[in-house]
Amino acid sequence: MPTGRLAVWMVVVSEIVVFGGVLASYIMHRLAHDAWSVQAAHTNMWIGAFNTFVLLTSSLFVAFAHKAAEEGDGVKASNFLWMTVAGGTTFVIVKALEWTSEITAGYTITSSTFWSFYYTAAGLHALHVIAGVVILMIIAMQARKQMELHRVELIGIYWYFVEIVWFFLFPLLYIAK
Amino acid sequence: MAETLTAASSHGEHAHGEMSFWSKYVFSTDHKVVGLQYMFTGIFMGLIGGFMAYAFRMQLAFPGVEVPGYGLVSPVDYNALVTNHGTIMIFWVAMPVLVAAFGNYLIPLMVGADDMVFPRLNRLSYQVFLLSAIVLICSFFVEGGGFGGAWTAYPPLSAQSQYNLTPLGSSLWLVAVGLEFVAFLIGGINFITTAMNSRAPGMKAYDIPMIVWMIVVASIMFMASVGPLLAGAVMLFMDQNIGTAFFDPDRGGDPILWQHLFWFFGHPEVYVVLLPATGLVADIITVFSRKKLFAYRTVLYTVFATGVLSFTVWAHHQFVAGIDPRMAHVFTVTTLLISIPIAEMMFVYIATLYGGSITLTTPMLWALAFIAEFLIGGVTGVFLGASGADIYFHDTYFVLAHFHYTFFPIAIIGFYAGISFWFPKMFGKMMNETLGKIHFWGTVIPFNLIFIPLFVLGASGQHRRIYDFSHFPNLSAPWQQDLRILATSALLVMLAFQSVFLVNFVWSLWKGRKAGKNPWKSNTLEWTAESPPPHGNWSELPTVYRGPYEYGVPGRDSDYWPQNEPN
Amino acid sequence: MIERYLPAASTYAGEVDFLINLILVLVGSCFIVCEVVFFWLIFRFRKKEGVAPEYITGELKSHKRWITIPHMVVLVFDVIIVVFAIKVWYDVKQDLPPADHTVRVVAQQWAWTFAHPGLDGAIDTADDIITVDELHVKVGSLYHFRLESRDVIHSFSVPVFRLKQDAIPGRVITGWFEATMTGTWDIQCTEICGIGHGLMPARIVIETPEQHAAWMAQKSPLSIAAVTAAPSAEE
Amino acid sequence: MSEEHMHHPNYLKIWAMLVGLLVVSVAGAMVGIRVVTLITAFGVACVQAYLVAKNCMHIGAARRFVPYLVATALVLMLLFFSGAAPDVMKPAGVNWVKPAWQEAAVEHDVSLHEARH
Repeated sequence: MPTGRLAVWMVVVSEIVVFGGVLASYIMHRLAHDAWSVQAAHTNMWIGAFNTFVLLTSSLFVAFAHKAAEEGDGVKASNFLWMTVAGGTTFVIVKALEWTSEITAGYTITSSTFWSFYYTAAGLHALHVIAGVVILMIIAMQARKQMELHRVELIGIYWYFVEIVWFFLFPLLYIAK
Repeated sequence: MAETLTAASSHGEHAHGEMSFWSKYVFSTDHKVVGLQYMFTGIFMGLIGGFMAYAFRMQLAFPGVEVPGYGLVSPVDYNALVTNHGTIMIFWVAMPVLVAAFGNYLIPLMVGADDMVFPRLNRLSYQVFLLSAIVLICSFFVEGGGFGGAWTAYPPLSAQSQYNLTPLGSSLWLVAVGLEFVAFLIGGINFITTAMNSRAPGMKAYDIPMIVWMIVVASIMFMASVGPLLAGAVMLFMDQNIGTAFFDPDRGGDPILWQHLFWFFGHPEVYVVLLPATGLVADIITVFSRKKLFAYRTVLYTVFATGVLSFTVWAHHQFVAGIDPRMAHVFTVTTLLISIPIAEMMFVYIATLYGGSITLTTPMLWALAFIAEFLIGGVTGVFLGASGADIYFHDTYFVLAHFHYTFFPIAIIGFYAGISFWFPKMFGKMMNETLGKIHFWGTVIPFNLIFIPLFVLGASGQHRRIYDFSHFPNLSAPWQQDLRILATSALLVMLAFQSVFLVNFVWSLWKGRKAGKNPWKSNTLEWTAESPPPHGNWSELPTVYRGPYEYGVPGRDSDYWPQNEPN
Repeated sequence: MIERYLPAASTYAGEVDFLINLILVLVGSCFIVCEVVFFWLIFRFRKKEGVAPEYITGELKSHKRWITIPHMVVLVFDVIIVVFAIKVWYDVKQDLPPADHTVRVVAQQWAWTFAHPGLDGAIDTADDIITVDELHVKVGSLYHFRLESRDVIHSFSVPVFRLKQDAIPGRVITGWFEATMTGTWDIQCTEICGIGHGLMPARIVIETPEQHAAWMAQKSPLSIAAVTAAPSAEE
Repeated sequence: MSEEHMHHPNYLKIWAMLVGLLVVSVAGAMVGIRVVTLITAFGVACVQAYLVAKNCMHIGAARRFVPYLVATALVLMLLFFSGAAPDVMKPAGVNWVKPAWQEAAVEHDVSLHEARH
């Protein structure tokens, strides 16, 4: 098994437990406090659903990029990666707009423990998205020059992981009310 | 693909030929240099931690006295000293020296690789670690002083500055610990992938030296346990600085949550540092008793069993800390269960000695001392794991003496065993045996004289983290004070004897006998490289034909059989 | 082992001490056997000229026996210890016998506040006797304590009772004790609670019922009121 | 690249399935029955995660050690939850209560009650 792929899986495992710690803590508190449903009602499911869709689509492009890279077509892979970058950027921008509207409505990170968890969990995830976007851009630039094509697959694994975390954050933060 | 890539990248490094001092020793990607960087940083931090122990032990033995070299130990200082002594000794001494220094230095050499699979990540890991050490040291000197809420950092004390009165110190402490975890995550990923993917041709799973197995298992455990605490550290940091209330009961949080997050990591962490130490002890006792390791597979299974079980025992640190009483039953059972694989590991080591031809060289003395002393740490742990007895012993000096009887053998004895064994490989010179033995007895005897009195004091009810016991009538009997003075005096003797080691180290570097490739007649691959190994380790990478512990094989002229020797 | 240093002054202290002694005997014997075998092996198999080391893989059943039998012994000892530990824990921490009296114990940085029931026998009434750093209890009466913390985590430890319980802010934890001998002993805070952690000693005063009644008569708000009212009635 | 070329499923089809599942979870939330919402939302999340891990991350193509390790990490989180929840999740237990949490729960019930009338 290629070393890089093994290493990325190790990264994924260590990230699973980081998010696992936050989410387990959140779920415990959420189940303990029925009253949080009042707070949770203020999150906007439609924005969350839109962001899920954006992430889904961006990782479709990562899959295409991986396929192109395996065929040795760096330019095509690079093009797909840039589309993923666009998806990730859209996700972050939408998130920023969403937070802006929530903060202006008075729901800040210190409003209640629900909002603390909301901003912490989503913020930690958003940081991972931002980091992913930066790495995607570097790899896209390298791939265009036909360099380090195996890295396309590696960033793909990481990007899917970020997507899977969002699959769980979406119901936890936006649907369960 | 991976192999060609690593080879390509490290050959790229070779191509420079003569490198400048900076790129050779400071910004090197060579696993050996990174390992030594970790080791020297660890030793330096160990000196700081030792100095802290000196300052607060002096205060305990002679309350209110001006400690030479430190000054008056105020209650604020005392708390900061014990907190940072604990933090430093575990995270900045035991971890870097045992896991990172020996892991970096030995894994590629022992599995027959020219370097780690990710040399630049390896360098990054050390740089992050160094940064964390600098942040921690800075935290002592900020306004309000260093963090003084114990290394476990229980909120609300650690979370709210109106309680701990060290607003900046506690945040910096937390940042330092977080950075240190990141450094070891990066390093651990490197260890695991190297040991899995870069092994020499022919080296199968059961041909891997024990210390490599142990460091890999330790890295996996670290990776799987540190996440919740990293998440908890983020939450605690926000509680400190943004005003969230994750651990504030008045605003919907729960302080017990932190204890769970902390100990879910904290207990496996004990085994993360224990395993590398037991691994190197296995390697040393087999060499100096010229014996095959007794039941290699059994040892491996005990390691796996320990690894798995260690995740299920964490709440025994919290028996009286406000958890539901029913949970204590579960954790008592799991805690006593974990004694079985660890006891079995010790039995295996003792059985390995049977039928051997034992020479008591300095590394062997250290390795045997590890077994003898760690047994004390192990059996006293049973008192604390049994919930009913822990009601009395929790947070007394009995606990303190217990975990020093585990951590001292692990971190200090383990380190000295490793360094005296691999010094010839690392620096190409032999260490002085006489000085080594003086240092050994001068460390091990005072060590017992420090902590056996503390067991007695703990049994008499003396509780922890108190800067002056004269406020407690039941704890200020003359015999108790005498024991405190005895412990402190023994500490002073022990600290003084460490200078013998430093002298030996420097003297041997300068004037030691040339070591040659394989001074101990050992089987493992690192002894087939030059001493010290050049960048790239071997001109031609070795091939492996057998396991690492084939000593005294009947029908052979020599009593050892190197792993790379064709049949 | 513990009674040599500190008397046992509660009904369950004997149980805890018995458990500690039991563990001491069981693991102590394992420990001594291990160390004796260990040092004997080092001595017996020291290097001698012309004696080659034996080649033992340890994979044979007849060799593994030397590991598996001690391992079974450890397992049996563990089971015994678990059974007794759970029994003691259940009695001390989980099972609350009905109380004769209840006291409230409040920890804060850096003092203990104790609320004793006054003459009316109940707490949280106007008749409570509030003391700082001094807890008065009657020998032979079963007390419940309600443990609270105002700020950070503290720990309520009474070594002569073999009792210890952390005080967690945001929680009220109930426990029990029954003193069996009179005397004055330390109460310690055993969880680090800030810079004054070392200055948080309190005392427990265990009295005979008569002494306790006298103390109560002297301190109870009701009886003080009665005493101050009395002279006017006599006049 | 890797020695054997990876088997590439039809990514567009998987993408369509994922989008379909997203619609299901949103629709489940619109129904307004709490149990249905929770089952669809978390059920969908699990199915989506499985689809992505299997088809896109190619977890099956990784060394067998990897899926075991991932499963272990998930089990550990479950273990952490079950170890910590009896203390953190409950407003009261054997011989202990959290008064502030109980009060908050009572207040919430009262306000719900008032809202209904």
